Amino acid sequence: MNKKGLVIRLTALAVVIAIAATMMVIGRGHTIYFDNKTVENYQGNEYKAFERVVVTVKDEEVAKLGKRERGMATWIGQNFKMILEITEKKGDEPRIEEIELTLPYNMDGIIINLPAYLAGLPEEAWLSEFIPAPEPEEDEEDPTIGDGLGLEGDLTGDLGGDLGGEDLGA
Amino acid sequence: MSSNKNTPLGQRNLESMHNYATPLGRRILELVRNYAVPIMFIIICAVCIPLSGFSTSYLLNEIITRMGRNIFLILSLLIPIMSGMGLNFGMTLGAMAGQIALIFVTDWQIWGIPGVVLAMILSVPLSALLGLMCGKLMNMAKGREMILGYMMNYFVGGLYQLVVLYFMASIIPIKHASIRLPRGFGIRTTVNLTNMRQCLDNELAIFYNGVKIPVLNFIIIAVLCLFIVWFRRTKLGQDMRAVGQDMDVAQAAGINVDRTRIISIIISTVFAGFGQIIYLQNIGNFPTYTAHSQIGMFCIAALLVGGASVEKASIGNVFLGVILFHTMFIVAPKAGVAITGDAMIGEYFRVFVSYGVITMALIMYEIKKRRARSQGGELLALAQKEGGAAS
Amino acid sequence: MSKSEQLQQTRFGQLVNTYGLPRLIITGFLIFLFIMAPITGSDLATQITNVINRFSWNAVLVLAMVPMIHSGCGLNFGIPLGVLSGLLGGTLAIEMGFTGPMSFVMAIVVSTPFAILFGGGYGALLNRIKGGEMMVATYVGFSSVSFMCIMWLMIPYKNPSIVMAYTGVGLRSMFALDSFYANVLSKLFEIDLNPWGINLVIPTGSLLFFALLAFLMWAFLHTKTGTAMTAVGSNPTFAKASGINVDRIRLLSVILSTWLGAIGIIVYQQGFGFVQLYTAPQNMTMPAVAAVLIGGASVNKASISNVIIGTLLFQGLVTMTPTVITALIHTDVSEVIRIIVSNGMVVYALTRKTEGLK
Amino acid sequence: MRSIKKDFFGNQVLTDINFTLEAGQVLGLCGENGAGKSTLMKILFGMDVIRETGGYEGDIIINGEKVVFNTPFDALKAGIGMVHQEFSLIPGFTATENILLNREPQKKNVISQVFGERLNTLDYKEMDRRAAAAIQKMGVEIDAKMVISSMPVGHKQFTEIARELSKDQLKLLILDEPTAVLTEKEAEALLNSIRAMAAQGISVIFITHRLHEILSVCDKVVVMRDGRVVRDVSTRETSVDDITRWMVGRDVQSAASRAEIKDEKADAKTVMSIKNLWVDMPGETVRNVSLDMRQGEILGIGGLAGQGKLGIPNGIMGLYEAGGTVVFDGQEIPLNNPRKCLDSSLAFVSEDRREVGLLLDETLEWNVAFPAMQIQNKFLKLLLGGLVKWRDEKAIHTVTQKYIDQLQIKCTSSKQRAKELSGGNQQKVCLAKAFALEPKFLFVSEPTRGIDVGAKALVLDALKQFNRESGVTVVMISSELEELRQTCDRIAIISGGQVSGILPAAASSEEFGTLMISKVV
Repeated sequence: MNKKGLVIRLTALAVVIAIAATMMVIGRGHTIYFDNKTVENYQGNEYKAFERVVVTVKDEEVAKLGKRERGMATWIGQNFKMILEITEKKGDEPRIEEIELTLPYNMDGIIINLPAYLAGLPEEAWLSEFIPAPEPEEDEEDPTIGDGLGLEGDLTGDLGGDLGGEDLGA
Repeated sequence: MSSNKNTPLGQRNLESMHNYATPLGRRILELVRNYAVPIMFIIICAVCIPLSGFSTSYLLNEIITRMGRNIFLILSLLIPIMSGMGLNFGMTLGAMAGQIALIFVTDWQIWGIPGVVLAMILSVPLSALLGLMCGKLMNMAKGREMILGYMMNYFVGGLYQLVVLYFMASIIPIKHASIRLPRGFGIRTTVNLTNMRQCLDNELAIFYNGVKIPVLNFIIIAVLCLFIVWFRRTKLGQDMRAVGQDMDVAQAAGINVDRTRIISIIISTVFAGFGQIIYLQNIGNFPTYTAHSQIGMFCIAALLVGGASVEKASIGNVFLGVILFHTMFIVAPKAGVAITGDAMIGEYFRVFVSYGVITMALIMYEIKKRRARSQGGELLALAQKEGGAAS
Repeated sequence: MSKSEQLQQTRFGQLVNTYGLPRLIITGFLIFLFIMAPITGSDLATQITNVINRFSWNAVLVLAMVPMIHSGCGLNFGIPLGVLSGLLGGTLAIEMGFTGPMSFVMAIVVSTPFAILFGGGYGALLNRIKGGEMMVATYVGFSSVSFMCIMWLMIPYKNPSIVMAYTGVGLRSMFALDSFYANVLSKLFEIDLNPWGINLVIPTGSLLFFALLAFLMWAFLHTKTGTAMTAVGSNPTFAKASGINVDRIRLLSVILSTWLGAIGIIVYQQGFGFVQLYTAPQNMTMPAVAAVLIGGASVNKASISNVIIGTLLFQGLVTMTPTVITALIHTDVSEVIRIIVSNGMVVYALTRKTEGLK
Repeated sequence: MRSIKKDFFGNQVLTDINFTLEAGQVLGLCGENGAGKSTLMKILFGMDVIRETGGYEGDIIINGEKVVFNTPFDALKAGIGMVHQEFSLIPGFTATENILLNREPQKKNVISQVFGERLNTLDYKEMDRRAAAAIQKMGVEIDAKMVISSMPVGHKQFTEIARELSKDQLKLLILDEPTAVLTEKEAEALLNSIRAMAAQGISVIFITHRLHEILSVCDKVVVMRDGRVVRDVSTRETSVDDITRWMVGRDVQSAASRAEIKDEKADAKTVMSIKNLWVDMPGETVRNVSLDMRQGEILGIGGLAGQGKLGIPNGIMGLYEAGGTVVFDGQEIPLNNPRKCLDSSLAFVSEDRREVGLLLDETLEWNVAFPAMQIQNKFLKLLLGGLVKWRDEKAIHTVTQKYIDQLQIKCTSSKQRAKELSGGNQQKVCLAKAFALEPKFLFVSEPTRGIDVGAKALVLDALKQFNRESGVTVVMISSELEELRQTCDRIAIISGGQVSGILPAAASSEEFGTLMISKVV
């Protein structure tokens, strides 16, 4: 192979890898939870929950939060944008805030405490990771594997599948 | 003996063949014989559609969705047919590679179209490797490519299970517990693709009278069709056609037959991987250990229904096949209920028909191969009779 | 060409060639399992009982491979046809009201005409597609199984112990044979060493039955027709030039294979104790094909000893790995090993060059 | 191109061949089958077979340089092109695509830059241009857009030639019996194009059995026989008769002894009579053959390869599709049914030992006894009142041992597998198989093909002895005329799929030679 060809190929490979890397960044999905909860004691201060917050992500209203409520949205990428419609106290005119923030790459579920965030507190105060409660142990999930020689699968339903393991070993 | 005795056999062949070809009745017969399978399917569909009682828009919607998700997979079968390796039952290998890529992408939480693109890129090295292996083995079993590819499915299927069920999350790192089996390693029986579900289908989708047209899917398919058309005009495509028609001649002309055949299988496997990813993003989840197992069968049946044969298939066959096969598939259970009152019979019927079609196609292919061989004698007898009459 | 190849082979290569590398590995693995069995705490006698039991269930099905391989029809991927005849025979015998050992005999009797019919049609088909048998056979198997799926629902069976409980129409996907022919062979002359403290049970009847069939097969291969069958498989052109009606011999071999398949499934059911219908016949193909190949058969050569060795090795592998390997690494990989071994064996056999087979 | 010179020893197929060919010359090469023409050309073209069988001795000198071709591609590079007897064309491709097969002009594109040159697109315009140029160079009109499979045979041949001509570096073109498949008109066109090529400075080696073609187009003619060049003369100084004589002319003495007996059997009754036989055997087509065989004689059937002599026994014995009538011993034998032939006590030793003649994977015992067992129920023990026909291993062993001794088959035991024997011994096993049938009539096809001299004599003697002692009529088919003349009473010559004449073994070589090429197609 000549040198030029090699260079072209390496470049092409690099481009593909670059695309893959880009995809990994821009395609990273996050689930974001919004808490409208009072932060009771952050460095001695208290930040009260709002009366009502309406969260809009990508032109879609994803949550209407009263006090002590939590909303959820999904977002692809790290530059998160949302529009909040905040009613601070009962009877107040709602104010609208546009918010942009950078999400941490390695966190799947992110909880944002809105009162703390809007008060301009440091990140550790309003951001925490959502750790799903361990799912109730299902019955030992037995991957019904056959060698697929049968007609099983989505073709015939489970008629052939209720035979237990015996037929597989046979 | 008169001098016409000296005319070579071949030329006589040609003359007598012309004689056969002319009458219109014969030509229609020939047409029916060549397109027996599609015609049969059109009849089945024509009978079953009214019986099933589905609305036109429902049917159209279903068919278009299925076209969008299946055609890419079926197109991956074309190149090995071109290079004379028959129906690539080994396309399942690509499907497995695609699934492994999807498992990783799901674990890394890459969503939406970027997730699909990344899965495709990840699947390439795996598909290529499996394709290489399959191609090499097929070169060792020339003339038995199909049964070998078919057995490779199950063999590699075993390896796939070994990797996914035992190595993943024990040797190969898997972060998220949600896709692991409760016992701590191995992947759950179903992998959820909620976050990339129909992301291709929905992008640029057009709704028309309640029928959703997944434009991006069709654009991708169109690109692949163009690629295949273009590919036929490349040196490699030309070599593959040559190899497909006569390996010995191609070898004598200096074409590296084995290599060409391997490349053709690799291309097919890689496309099958892409196809499987497109297919699964549409469905939105997949049964980890069985999603690939029936794919080859469906795709091959659909291709054959479209009028393709073991040695000849075109893009037109693919489209026609998908439409007919899936129409049958959608309406058969309901029609079955309407006819027999038992839902299972319709289910079994469509399975029977898909297998039946492949069986028929294989039988016709083999019989045709043999018939070509025995034609020489008839012509010779004819030649002598004519020669005798003339002298 | 083959001459120069032979010259290149080393002695080790020759050993590998005659015995086959995969077979060598499998044998080694099985020996390893037997050695490991006591160490991991499982009782060797129980293991041996299991292996023998499995052998007695499956051996006849594996034997059904032999006639078709002999006549050059390749590996019988169409064995489901035989299995279907056996299922028809079994269910019809029960439907007719036979019970106990009589139902076993009647199952074989009733399945015979079906086997001849199916085998005959199948054989005639295979004669028209010489060279492409295996692929077509596979799909003939699939088609016929799915066709019979419809039939199991449509044939008006009445016997309440086999039809679906709630509707009364169509057969159950699985039913027990306790009052019919379950264990009629294996309980015959059974040798049970449990009273002496060894957990070893030998199903003598089943083994004798297999021995009888194997002997008949061996004897058949020594008759004039059997000789012709071997010759057809070895070199069809030679056979044709020697005045053999190649098509007829092949047809005969297919019918024989199908019939043995029918008996095979009935024997299997009597050991297993249940009848499985619908898609289950499809699962009988690979174990049988793989077993005969592991036994050392090739695509066009197979002997009775291949059948016995192969079934022992394969069933040994299938029964021993779950207990021994699970005990060793605390993971049950037996299923996957079985799939890889059986299919890998077929792939290996297909890629080997076969002389004489055109 | 100055002097091509070559010595070849090996297994003495070619001995001391020397000839030269100048640029723009046309050289006619002729000789009987087995004279060594093909081997010579294979050497010149660097075919794999030569290297695999131990190479050759001597030198090939092109343009004053010694060259060694290890593969045909080397030869192609050096400017040698060859048109083989068998077509080497892709049936589904057009003439253009075939002419430029694997040498297509290409255009680069973006994708090929990345994935390599094989993804270059084909330059169809340039392809058309080059193909047209090659066709024009040849001087014969063929449709470049036509698909090969729908072309008449002649045009396929021209496509092959055009393919060679499209190679720019072509200096020497070898044509191996190119006119064999052509009509007279096409052949004439081909000869014209050969002249045209020569005029453009391309040298041509032209191999043919049609001698008048050589005379009309060649500058000089080389006649080969038994691996030697017997004549190398200018065409102006020779004639068809001369060439024929050189081709077959050899020692006539040896045949004389046999010839004396022939008259005794002249009035023996006809045992088999063949009428209007056709056989569709690829490469050995038989057309309308009628032939009578007399009781107890040895009839030879000779002729050039591909003329149909092998088709006769294969057709009668039902191995290839055939038609016509064959009457044996007053009974008509149905064709296409090997069993009926064997039942009427005919036997056949095929020329194709490995494919037809032997069960390579089985023991000698099986090979010898099998047909007799199947056809005549020999070597069987009847058990259960004849219900079971059991193979009698002992009887089989005895009879095999008998033939091993009688024919001096070299083997370790009668249980040895047939594929482990040498060619000569395999041939003897085939004979033993036929003898074990105790036939009344025996076809022996190419009994000495591919076996060494000692074995040859043994095989022929065994045949003669079998004929004399058992009174069996033997029909022996062979391409070696000399062998036929030593063994047979009468010799029928097949040419163009038909009997061109029957001569006594003592007839002169010229007579045979004339008959051999009389109807060559």
